[in-house]
Amino acid sequence: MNLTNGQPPANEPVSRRQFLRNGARLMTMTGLGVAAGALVSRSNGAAYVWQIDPAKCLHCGNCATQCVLEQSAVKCVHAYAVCGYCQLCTGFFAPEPNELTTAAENQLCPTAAIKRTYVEDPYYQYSIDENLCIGCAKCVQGCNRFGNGSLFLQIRHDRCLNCNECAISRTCPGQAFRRVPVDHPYLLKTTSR
Amino acid sequence: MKPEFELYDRREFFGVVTKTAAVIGLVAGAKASAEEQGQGTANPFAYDISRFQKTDPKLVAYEEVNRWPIPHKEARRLAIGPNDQIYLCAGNFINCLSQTGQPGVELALAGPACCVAVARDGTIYAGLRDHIEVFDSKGAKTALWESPDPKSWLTGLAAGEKDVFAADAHKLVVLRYDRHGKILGRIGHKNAERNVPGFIVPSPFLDVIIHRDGLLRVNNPGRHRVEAYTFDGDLEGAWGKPTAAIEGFCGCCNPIAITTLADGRIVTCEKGIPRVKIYSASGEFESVVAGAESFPENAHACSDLNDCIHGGIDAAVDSEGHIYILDIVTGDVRVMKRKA
Amino acid sequence: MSKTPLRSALLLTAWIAAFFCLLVGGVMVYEHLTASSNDPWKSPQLLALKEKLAASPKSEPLQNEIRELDLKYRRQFRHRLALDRTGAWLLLGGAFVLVLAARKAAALNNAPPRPQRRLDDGEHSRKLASRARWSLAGVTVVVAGSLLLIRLANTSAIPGNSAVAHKAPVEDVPTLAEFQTNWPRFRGWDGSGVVAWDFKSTPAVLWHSAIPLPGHSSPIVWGDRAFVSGGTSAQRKAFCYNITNGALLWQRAIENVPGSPAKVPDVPEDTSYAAATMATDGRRVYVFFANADLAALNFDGSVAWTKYLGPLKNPYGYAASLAIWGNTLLIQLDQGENRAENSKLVSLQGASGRVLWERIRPVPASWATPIVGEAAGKMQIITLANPWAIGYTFPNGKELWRAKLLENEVVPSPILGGGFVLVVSPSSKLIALRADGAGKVAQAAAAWSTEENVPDISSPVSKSNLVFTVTSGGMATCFGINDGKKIWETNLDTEVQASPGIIGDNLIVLGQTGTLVTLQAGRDCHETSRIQIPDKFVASPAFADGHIFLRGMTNLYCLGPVANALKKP
Amino acid sequence: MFRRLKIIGALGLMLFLALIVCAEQRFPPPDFENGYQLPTTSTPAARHLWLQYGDTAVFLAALGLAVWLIYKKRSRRWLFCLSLFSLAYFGFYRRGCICPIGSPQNVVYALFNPNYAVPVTVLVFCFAPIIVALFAGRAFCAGVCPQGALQDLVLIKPIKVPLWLEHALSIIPYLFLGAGLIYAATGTGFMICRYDPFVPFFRLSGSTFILTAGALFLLIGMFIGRPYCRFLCPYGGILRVASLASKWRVRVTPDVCTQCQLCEQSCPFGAMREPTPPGTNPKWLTAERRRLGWLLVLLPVLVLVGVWAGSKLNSAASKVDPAVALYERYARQQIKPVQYSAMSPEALSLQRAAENPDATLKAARDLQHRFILACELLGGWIGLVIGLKLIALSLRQNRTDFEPDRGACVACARCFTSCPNERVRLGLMPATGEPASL
Repeated sequence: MNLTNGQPPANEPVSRRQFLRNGARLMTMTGLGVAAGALVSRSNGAAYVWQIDPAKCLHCGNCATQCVLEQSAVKCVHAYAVCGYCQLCTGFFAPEPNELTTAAENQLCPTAAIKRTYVEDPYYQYSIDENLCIGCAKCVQGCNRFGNGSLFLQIRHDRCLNCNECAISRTCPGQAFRRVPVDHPYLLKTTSR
Repeated sequence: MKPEFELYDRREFFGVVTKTAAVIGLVAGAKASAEEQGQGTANPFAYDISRFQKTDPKLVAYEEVNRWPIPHKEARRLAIGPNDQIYLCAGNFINCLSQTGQPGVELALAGPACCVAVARDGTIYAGLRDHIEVFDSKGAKTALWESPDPKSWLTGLAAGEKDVFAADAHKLVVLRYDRHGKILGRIGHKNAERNVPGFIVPSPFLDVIIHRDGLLRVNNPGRHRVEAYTFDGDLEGAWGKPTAAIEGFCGCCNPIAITTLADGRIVTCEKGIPRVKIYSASGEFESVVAGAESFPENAHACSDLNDCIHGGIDAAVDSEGHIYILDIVTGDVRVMKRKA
Repeated sequence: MSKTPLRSALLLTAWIAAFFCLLVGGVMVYEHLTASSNDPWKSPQLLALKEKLAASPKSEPLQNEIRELDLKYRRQFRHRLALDRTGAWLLLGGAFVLVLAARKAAALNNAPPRPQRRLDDGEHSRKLASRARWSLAGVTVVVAGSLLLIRLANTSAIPGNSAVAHKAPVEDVPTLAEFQTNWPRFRGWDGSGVVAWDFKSTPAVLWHSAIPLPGHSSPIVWGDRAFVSGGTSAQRKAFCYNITNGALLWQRAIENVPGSPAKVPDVPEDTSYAAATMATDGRRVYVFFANADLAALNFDGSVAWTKYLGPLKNPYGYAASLAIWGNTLLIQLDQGENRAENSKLVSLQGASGRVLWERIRPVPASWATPIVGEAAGKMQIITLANPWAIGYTFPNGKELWRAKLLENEVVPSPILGGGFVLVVSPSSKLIALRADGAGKVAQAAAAWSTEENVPDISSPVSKSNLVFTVTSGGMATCFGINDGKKIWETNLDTEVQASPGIIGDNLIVLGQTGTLVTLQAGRDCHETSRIQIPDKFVASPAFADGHIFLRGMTNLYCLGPVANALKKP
Repeated sequence: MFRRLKIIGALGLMLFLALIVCAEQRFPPPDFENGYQLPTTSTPAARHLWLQYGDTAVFLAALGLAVWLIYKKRSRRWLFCLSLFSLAYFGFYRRGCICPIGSPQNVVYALFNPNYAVPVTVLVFCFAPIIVALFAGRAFCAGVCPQGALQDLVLIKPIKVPLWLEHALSIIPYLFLGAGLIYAATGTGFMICRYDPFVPFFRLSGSTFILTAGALFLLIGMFIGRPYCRFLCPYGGILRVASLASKWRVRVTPDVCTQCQLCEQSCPFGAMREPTPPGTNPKWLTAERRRLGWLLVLLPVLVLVGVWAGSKLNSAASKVDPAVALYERYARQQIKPVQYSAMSPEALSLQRAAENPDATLKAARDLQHRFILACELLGGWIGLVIGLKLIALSLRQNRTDFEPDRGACVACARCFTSCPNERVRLGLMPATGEPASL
């Protein structure tokens, strides 16, 4: 744009303020243009979402309490290929369980969100019911301490509101939260490393 | 209409201002003081095993007399040679070290070394992931025993007079070789009529040793016990119970490594709550070599790293009864001596 | 207008709505205050019971009690969640009704204003302005006061935070001598491929160590470490080896480079994703891949910084190596099929990765590595591409001269020798150029040029007053540097891709099939030794620490005189 | 030349893929005999990119519509409907994220942190309203901003804030803006989003503190029009400045002003400005000139003082940053240990710090160094804002009519129908006779 538009009809001269305004507008527009250009050149059009890096996660329990959602968008997920299918799963059973049953006193998960199903002797499959899981990472602690670490926390994007600033990340003691491209929104554990 | 500014007058306004300032000051001060004595929030979701991580000092029968670092990263196991050299497998290498950790021969392998055993005549058997390589005492490669199964994952070796035993953590079997690499038998695989329950090995920690009583001892992590087999694969007995208490084996899958003292007592290593303990040959808990306190990094690594496959410890015993403990996380070897 | 039935109806609605909101809100708050302490994981009652159970594990009643309580509390928890969700919506609805009703009611009620004309001569506006100024001053005081309080309430425990504030940490740059004793970039510190120390006996392989990923980049060496890069479309890594025993010390994958697209450009295997040789300033190592990912790694393998310089358009894949001088990194990003596709020469600060400057170049893709060195009394950056050979000043990158010399796909890198810049126009000309020109330099400025046995891939190498070239066909030729007269030529009967190098008096030529030929780098042609290594070689050799380092397709090789394997130069 | 190379390359590649595979393999799960298949971990996708572009389109459309409604249709009713739509869409459907109010932080963060590439959508959300404001004033506040719409909705019985107080408080948004931007630039966090009082309502959940704050704002908002927009909203601050240079301006009536002051009554946001008496009274002229002179001198002084004061603030300001806070706690722990309960976030973070104190210290110190400059800038900025506001208050305005202040007016279009001439123009009222009582 140039100074000519924004002028009042030609019969009266441009007032000083009018002139200043045009100048200011011109400058601001150029400024914005430059900034936008600089940034667009870097951004690849993709958007970002938040995700937890399981390697950095310290399982502190903040994910259950700090999310802006009443029931956290962070859930425990299970990398089955890493799991040992233990009969005595330290992610499922409380320390020193009375017996290896699904009775409340033996379960580790406070909301009983882990389902234990028999596969074949001596193997059991463990899977997460995300409607019950509150992302407290208690099972993750158990699994990581003794087992293969096949249980770990991830932000579930069907629930996450993708706040501009993730409320959990602020308080994450492991600084495990980071922005990832929206087309690869998960940091999963796999068999290959 | 009446001009607005009688709604507030200036004095009133400044009154308000000072009040706000005071409030802000108070808040800031309160916050600061709170910071000072900062009581942390308790974590209601803590997985609490702290009571098992303390060892009763009365039970600890050994003391650390020496500690030295190992030459390579990613150590796996160690073994003791005929004249008390220590053989370490770490990364793609097998190192022969003196009892004080002075480096000797180094064998470079094609892949990661998973386990090692040394025969009385000094022959070195190196277990790579799926096959075994044989070296003479000088470190010259003499043979390569083909992989018994592409999916094999060898994690334990024992060399006897005539036989070599290799523990395959994925195929859940202990292979019996003769000294020339011919497979003589498969021990410990699930088998109802020989009432062998079979191994449960969720992570690559299956170990085998030859006991002075002429039987094999194999750890069965998933069943939390140590099993005794004849060379022909008959299950002669088993002991051990799952508990985080000191007399048992903790977690989902322990012990991860075993070795034996000259008098036949058995040394066991555990991960998760890293500790090394001694049991009698018949499985009565006897004493502690090193408790969880001795492996802070290791304990932490297990709760912190992706998984305990990178944690864990191994132990070996020399002719003088010293116990050498390899800490895989800190990458050093501790020499433990029985307390006087 | 006081009490119309409509208005009273509205008011009634408003009151009801308000009451409803209070009710719902109250219930929700109450639920929170009571229930949340009974969450299954918090409830003191439940925890106490579990403690008891730990004491007496077998007691049936205790177990049943726990199970019931646990179920109850979990029910309560779910119930609360549901209630909150519905409650929120109810509250919202109530509030909406309340607001609408109240608005209408208020609207009905508002009396039409009867403003009187203010007749003052600006007195009013003046008063207003002055009050505004004073109250502004008041606000300022408040702000200042609260800031002061915050300042007083917070004391930092972090040592030395104020004084050294603005001083940027000064980077220690290794001395030139350090650069010369090591092999910090493609063909050594100055890109000449020449080292002074002598290498008497026949070389032999001391160790070899597997390189997990393929690539055509040459090894670089600093101190006791050798570095190579490797890559596929799936992953790209840098590898660090201990040069005394060949142990792979670390490998670092370069991934999630900001801005770098997940889909990497297709690159033919014969160029590979890791064709550009790494560079190091002894503080960090720098690696660049065909997908335009640039990374700086610390010597412990940790990532210092990463940068995406793409997108890169290159018909055969990017292959020019990184050039480095001091802690300034130079990358010749020539690309595209024709002249105007933003080819550029980029200079970056090694410590930070900050781009110092960029120079647009009117050339298509090229594969020649730039060199930095003193020519015609000036520090120059010399770059080759079709058709321009261009000299820039170092460090600030002002263009000094350009000469229209080159054709075809420019792969061989330039070298300095005998006061000339020696330039190869692939399989057409070997040209000796005086680098003292300015602006556009006529072709005539070339002191001499020859068309005999001109290489198309490997770069020339020069010693005292001789220049040596080796063609892909294996024809090694020696020219006099002052006149370009051919002195001798010999057929090494092996295909050669790697650029030759000179150790002391030995011309080292590495054949594709693993033939390592050593010739006397002198006026008469004489082959001193020839050994065979069972591998394929495209990368050029590196000379450091009295050893020769070769990057094969499968392995990294360290060669040394067997006799004195660990002799330092 | 490249033909020959091809073969070799292919060979090398094949040779190696095999090795890579087994090098990357990891201890596998057990072999099941009953043919049990490993389930795969589900990965629900994030919101589609095209949906976000859709939002952007809706946003731009709403902006355009708002401008049209203000300048062409001149209809309060339709503008109100538009704002309700925006409240529903950007508020309760999109849950208040993405909104332009926080977006300047993303832009600044991207400018200072090369590792963060700001999404194009965010750029549009940040810049479009500013550009509109440069031509047509705060159309965004009027019709598109859900926060604004919410406050406008709850406004029941407007009380006038005295104009002088209005002026004084109108600098607060700029202080908030400054603070928000330095925290964004240093990568500490997005304060403006953190302390947005209305987004929790859109999400129907949030921390107690912020919910109460929001509720308070709404309660106040019943009697004081748009309290957040006028006295806090940083983005409103930006638009306020932008619309000072706006090409067109909101006019109460296209016809002549009869100076009836009705529009002044009708504006709940204290944006209406009364005409100044023609000519200048000589007895004040010199005084005003002198004051202006002094204030012009004062401006740089204020800025410098601000910079100086700011340089003292970095250690306090930087404590908000997690990295700094961590080292602070760690250091305090060295002096006077506090027993944190096991596995508590504090204990865990301290453990992390203890593993590598040097790195922790370095991170913290680097941040504090960043904050030195940042705080100096903030201080200078505060000084500048105050100085400029003082000057603005001392410039003599010459207005012949009642007209909305370019900056303060949120273009809500309330004043239009309050003007008798406009009512006549719209045919709501006979051209002749007294203004009928409503």
